[in-house]
Amino acid sequence: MARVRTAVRPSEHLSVDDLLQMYYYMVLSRKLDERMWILNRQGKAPFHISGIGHEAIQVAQGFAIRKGHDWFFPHYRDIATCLILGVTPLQMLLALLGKEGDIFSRGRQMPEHFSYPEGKIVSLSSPVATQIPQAVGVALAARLRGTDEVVVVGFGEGSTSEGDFHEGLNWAGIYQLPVVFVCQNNQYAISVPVSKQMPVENVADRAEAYGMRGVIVDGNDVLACYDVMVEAVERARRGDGPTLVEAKTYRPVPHSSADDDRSYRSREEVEEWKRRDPILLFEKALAERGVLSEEKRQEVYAQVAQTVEEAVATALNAPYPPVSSANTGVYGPFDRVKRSRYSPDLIM
Amino acid sequence: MARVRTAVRPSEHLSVDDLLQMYYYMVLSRKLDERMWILNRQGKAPFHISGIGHEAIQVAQGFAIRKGHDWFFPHYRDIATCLILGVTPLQMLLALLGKEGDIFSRGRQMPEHFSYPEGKIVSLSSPVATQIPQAVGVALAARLRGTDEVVVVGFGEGSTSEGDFHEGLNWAGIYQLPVVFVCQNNQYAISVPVSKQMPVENVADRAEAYGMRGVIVDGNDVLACYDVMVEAVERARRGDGPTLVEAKTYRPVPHSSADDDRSYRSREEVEEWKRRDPILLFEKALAERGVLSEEKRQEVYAQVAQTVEEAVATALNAPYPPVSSANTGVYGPFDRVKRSRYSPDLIM
Amino acid sequence: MAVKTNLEAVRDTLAELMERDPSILIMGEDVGPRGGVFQATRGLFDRFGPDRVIDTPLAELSIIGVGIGLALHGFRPICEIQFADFIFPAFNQILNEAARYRYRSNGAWSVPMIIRAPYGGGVSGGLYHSQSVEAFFTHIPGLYVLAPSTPYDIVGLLRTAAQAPDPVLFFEHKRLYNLVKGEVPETYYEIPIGEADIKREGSDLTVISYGLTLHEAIKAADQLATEEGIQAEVIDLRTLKPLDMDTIFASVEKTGKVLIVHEDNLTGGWGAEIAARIAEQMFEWLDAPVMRLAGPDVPAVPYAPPLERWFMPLADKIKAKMRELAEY
Amino acid sequence: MAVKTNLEAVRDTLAELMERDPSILIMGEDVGPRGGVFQATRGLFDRFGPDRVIDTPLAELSIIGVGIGLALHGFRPICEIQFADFIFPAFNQILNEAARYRYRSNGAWSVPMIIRAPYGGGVSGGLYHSQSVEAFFTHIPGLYVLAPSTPYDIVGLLRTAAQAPDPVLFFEHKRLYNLVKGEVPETYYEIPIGEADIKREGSDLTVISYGLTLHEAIKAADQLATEEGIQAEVIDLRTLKPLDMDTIFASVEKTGKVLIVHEDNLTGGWGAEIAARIAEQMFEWLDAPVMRLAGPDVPAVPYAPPLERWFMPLADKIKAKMRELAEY
Ligand SMILES: Cc1ncc(C[n+]2csc(CCOP(=O)(O)OP(=O)(O)O)c2C)c(N)n1
Ligand SMILES: Cc1ncc(C[n+]2csc(CCOP(=O)(O)OP(=O)(O)O)c2C)c(N)n1
Ligand SMILES: [Mg+2]
Ligand SMILES: [Mg+2]
Repeated sequence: MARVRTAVRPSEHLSVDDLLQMYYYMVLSRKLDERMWILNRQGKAPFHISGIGHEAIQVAQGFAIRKGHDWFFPHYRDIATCLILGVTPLQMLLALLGKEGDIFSRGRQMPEHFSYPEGKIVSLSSPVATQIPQAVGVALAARLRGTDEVVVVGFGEGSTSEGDFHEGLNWAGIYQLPVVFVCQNNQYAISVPVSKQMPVENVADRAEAYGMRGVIVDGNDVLACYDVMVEAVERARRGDGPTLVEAKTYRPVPHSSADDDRSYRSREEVEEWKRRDPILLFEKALAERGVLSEEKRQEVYAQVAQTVEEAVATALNAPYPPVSSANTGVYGPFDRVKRSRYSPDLIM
Repeated sequence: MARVRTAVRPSEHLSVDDLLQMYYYMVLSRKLDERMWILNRQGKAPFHISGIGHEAIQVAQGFAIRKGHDWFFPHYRDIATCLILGVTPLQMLLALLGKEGDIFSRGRQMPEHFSYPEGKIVSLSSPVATQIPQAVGVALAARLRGTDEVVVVGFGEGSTSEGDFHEGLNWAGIYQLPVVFVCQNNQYAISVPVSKQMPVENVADRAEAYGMRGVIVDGNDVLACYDVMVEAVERARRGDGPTLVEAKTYRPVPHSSADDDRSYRSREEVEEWKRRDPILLFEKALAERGVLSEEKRQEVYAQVAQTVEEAVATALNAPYPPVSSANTGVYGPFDRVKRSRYSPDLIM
Repeated sequence: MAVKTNLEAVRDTLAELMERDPSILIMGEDVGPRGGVFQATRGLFDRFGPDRVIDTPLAELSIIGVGIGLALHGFRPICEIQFADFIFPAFNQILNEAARYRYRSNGAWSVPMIIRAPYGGGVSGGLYHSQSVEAFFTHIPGLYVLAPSTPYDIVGLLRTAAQAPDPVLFFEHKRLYNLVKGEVPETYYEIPIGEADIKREGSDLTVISYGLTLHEAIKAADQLATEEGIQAEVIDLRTLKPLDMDTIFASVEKTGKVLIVHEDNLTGGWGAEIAARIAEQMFEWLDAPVMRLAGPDVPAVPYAPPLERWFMPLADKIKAKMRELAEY
Repeated sequence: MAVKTNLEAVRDTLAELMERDPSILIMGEDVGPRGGVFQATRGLFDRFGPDRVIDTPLAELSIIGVGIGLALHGFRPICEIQFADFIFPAFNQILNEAARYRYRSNGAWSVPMIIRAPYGGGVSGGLYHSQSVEAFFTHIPGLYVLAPSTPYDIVGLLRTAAQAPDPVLFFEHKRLYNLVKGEVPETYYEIPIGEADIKREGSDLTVISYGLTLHEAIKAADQLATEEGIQAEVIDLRTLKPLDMDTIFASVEKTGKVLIVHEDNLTGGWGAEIAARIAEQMFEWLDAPVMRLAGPDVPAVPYAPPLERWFMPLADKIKAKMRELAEY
């Protein structure tokens, strides 16, 4: 499916350790995610939106950027990437439950609205595509400051219909900024299929209209994704301009815990894609390379299971944020504001 | 400059009468426009925004559509097209001055905010590009009703940076609607040159991203424009989908009466383009075809001068709308609204 | 009489309107086979087909922009914005375009259309799936803004909205979709735009509300009557723009005391306009200051359950404020 | 002391800020070589170069969106929206993004930036070059909203705005750009956000305003004092959000009568919030109803000169309303 093959294949230079790390994060993300679904179904988590099936491109982008140096504006499905960049499973779960230790928002936002300044993961909101021009602004800032930071910004294919997508890519093209646009094209925006979303076959076909490279990659093949992402990131770093990467993938689960996908797609279609599950594919590739024994595989799963279960137990027992916390921090401290005795509209 | 040549050349079938009509409207629009500038400079008209230099594409589109049948969402420079579709010079001038007979808005909007239901010219606002998705909506309506109406929508190249452009063209592409997008690329959005507006050389290069044809035409060559417009309109009518037409042209005058263009472009550049004035070019072409004698030329100018001066005299003497008129028509009559005695917020 | 939920009232009325008026279209994200994320359009796609129930791209600006074009051509689109929080990409098309077409063209053009948007908190939606956005629209001349909160009112007002010659914002509180049940007569009826409804009679004080807080206000009023014998009159605005000042003023004449309650944050909320009008025009009738109870001035409702409860102006808070007013 | 116009005050202060703080950038349509359509940035491009004075594409959503990104990286962008009427394509980025970054991330991220927008009528701008849009922003928690109307206040507040840790809307009335002249001290000063200014002392009634109508209110007050001996106190809000209720309430305690004047249309305008607060908290001090005078509820200012005059709440209308209030 990858129509553009990268000339260089950085994935060939990945060490066994790197490969196993990538594998570990794919499994960790998947198992954590599945556990979050269960917590939701048990009535313990009001909401969940899932990265299942999207782990290949997510892990690839996480390994392609310089952790803590490059910037990341996530798509809400990017659980795997965020784990790689430093968010812990426990932090994910505390956010899921809206508990005190939710580092993303302290219980203000719905789950999967990531924010992690240490990993330069910028706070995500719900209105889709708004992050795209913002990411371009960070890339412009990097250019103006002369740093070699790269910005990666994620979104779904549905989000490309918004004006924000157009305006953001237009700027990035004009100034040839160091930004990589990563579209996880999972064929649906909730129920709306790609054919009703856009008149072109591929999101990447639009890159040319913005004077930039477009690359299509098999979004379920982590090594192919890694090659494409490394190339795009390093081009951006070298000053060779932005890239629009389209990772073709699929969402084998409902859109979110509030969705029921049976009304808009067949079970056959879902099963068909499950056969190309990114973890399955990667296990096969690793086995072929002789990197993953069955024993090692089981070890990873066991380690992940333990990590996740410990985190779940802690998260369930964690307190909620104090009610008083919600009434703070609309504005930052600023001593040049006159505080009026009667004014209710300024919550610092 | 026209990179796409039309296979068919409907302009070759234009009668002498048609050609002279086209010529007449070009001269009428130009002379009326020049007179409007003078009224502004005399302090009699608060504002004017001009179509000077853009008359070739404007006349072409006016002649390419079926008057009163096809729909027209104008660009604010489209004085010539509106004249062809039935707006009189007097009506233009009454709008310029905000007088009672302003059919566009009865003195509410600034000049050149056209509206003329008889000619299916839809009311234009000032925020650029908003008309684009609206035009697509009319085209969708035509499709749903099974009519063979075509919608032509105009805008400048600067306006293509707005999200509205992207969203509108995306819809038109998905449903392959009968709409022709006409971009008058006059190289500047006020002072901002194309190079700072977009990373591609041509607006039409973006058509492909919307699954539609893109055509570039010499916007100062009325017959070339006519060929391109007829082809695009008739394709749309046949159900063969939308076209993005880019007419390369130039604005030899300031952006509007409120602009001073000396800060952002050289006099040489302006003079260079004036040598390719669409009226000059058309006069040459007509003379070559033996259609326009010097005598006929003078006759047209004399007729236009008289028409314009008569209209100016009438417009200057026309009354303003009564003050009471401004306080009506925010809402249409609707008998199922309870009118409260004290409610000031519902002006019918 | 059929008993329906608010959601059923919306859905059944949409079907009825489409049946009766071929110019009505439904368009929005996931309104087609999915039936809308709240199921407000369930079954309509199968019944009326893809030409009349249109799954749009994920692009609110053009949902409204294309809707305007359809209206210009004589259709009456009912555009669904999936969550009111996501209406803002379309704000320019609503404010500068839909609301101004008639006035700017001196009546030559108009855009009759309905924009439906589920709004409000209490659903663990966090900052971006809980917003109350009505005050951004009630300020705009040229729009009708409706916010009915019972099945009866939804049916009656949606029928009327579908005949209005101008754009109508139709806000549906999503927490009430399945929470509220009520009787809907089989016989056809309409409710005029701009007519408030006294949902509970009383003579000690007047409470003005709409949406979820309307139901909470009724609950609070009932409790207060039982517990302390204070009789509050509860006015359901139903229509936010235009305001039914006649009904409001008549109640103020009777009670002399007013409390306005809404979920949207206090400062600059729609309650301000209501309070300002009462304060100006009923000055001599007031026995106490016009009070407001509203969401706190933070950016919408937080997600964590205790924080969400903190935000929402529910019955307990309303009752406390009513008591304060009664005792003034 | 230099005498400057409002426009010069803006321009000179922008230059001063850029000189002092390398993190400040200017971005907007035509702000570069053209110097802005009102010349508010004239000379800055030559002085500071294209990296700090950025001519943007014609795309407001991204002017703000890209500005947010710059702010996240530590720049302090000053984004110009060419006319306030054209701010709405960016409304989602302002409301859902800029205003909410801090709260939604529990303070981990913030976007200090200034959004400058010329607003208001009286310039033959018609419906789309005359709008007063402040009420859409004063309702939004997380924003500061400033609207200074004299050179002195513009300089002092722009300096403060350039240090604020959160987004600031900075509205400049375009009719006043060259109309108002005033003294600006050579020595450095700042004006705190949220501090109103009593522009004229008086004891008979209080007029609260900002923008063009502030100057008209002063004119009306002077005339009324001369003609009828009525002494009005005129408060210039300068900052719209947060409101300086201390100054307002102190004046109401003194006069017992309040008139609020703004150019934006009445219903749902910012005057409603001010009136509601006074009515609620100063109930016992009021000797007359809180009155409002504002633009009529039509979609902005018409173009034709007589219609434009009809719209604008200028001195004659203000004087009449002040007299009505004084006589109450
Ligand atoms: C502006 C806006 N409109 C609507 C929504 C509701 N919504 C949430 S996710 C979604 C679909 C997104 O599809 P896509 O971009 O393809 O991402 P995916 O969920 O498929 O990964 C929609 C419509 C939203 N969040 N924001
Ligand atoms: C949304 C919006 N932003 C800004 C403006 C101010 N403005 C009016 S015309 C114009 C330039 C338009 O350029 P272009 O689209 O190329 O058309 P041209 O005037 O060159 O024909 C600008 C910035 C506007 N009218 N609308
Ligand atoms: Mg998708
Ligand atoms: Mg142009």
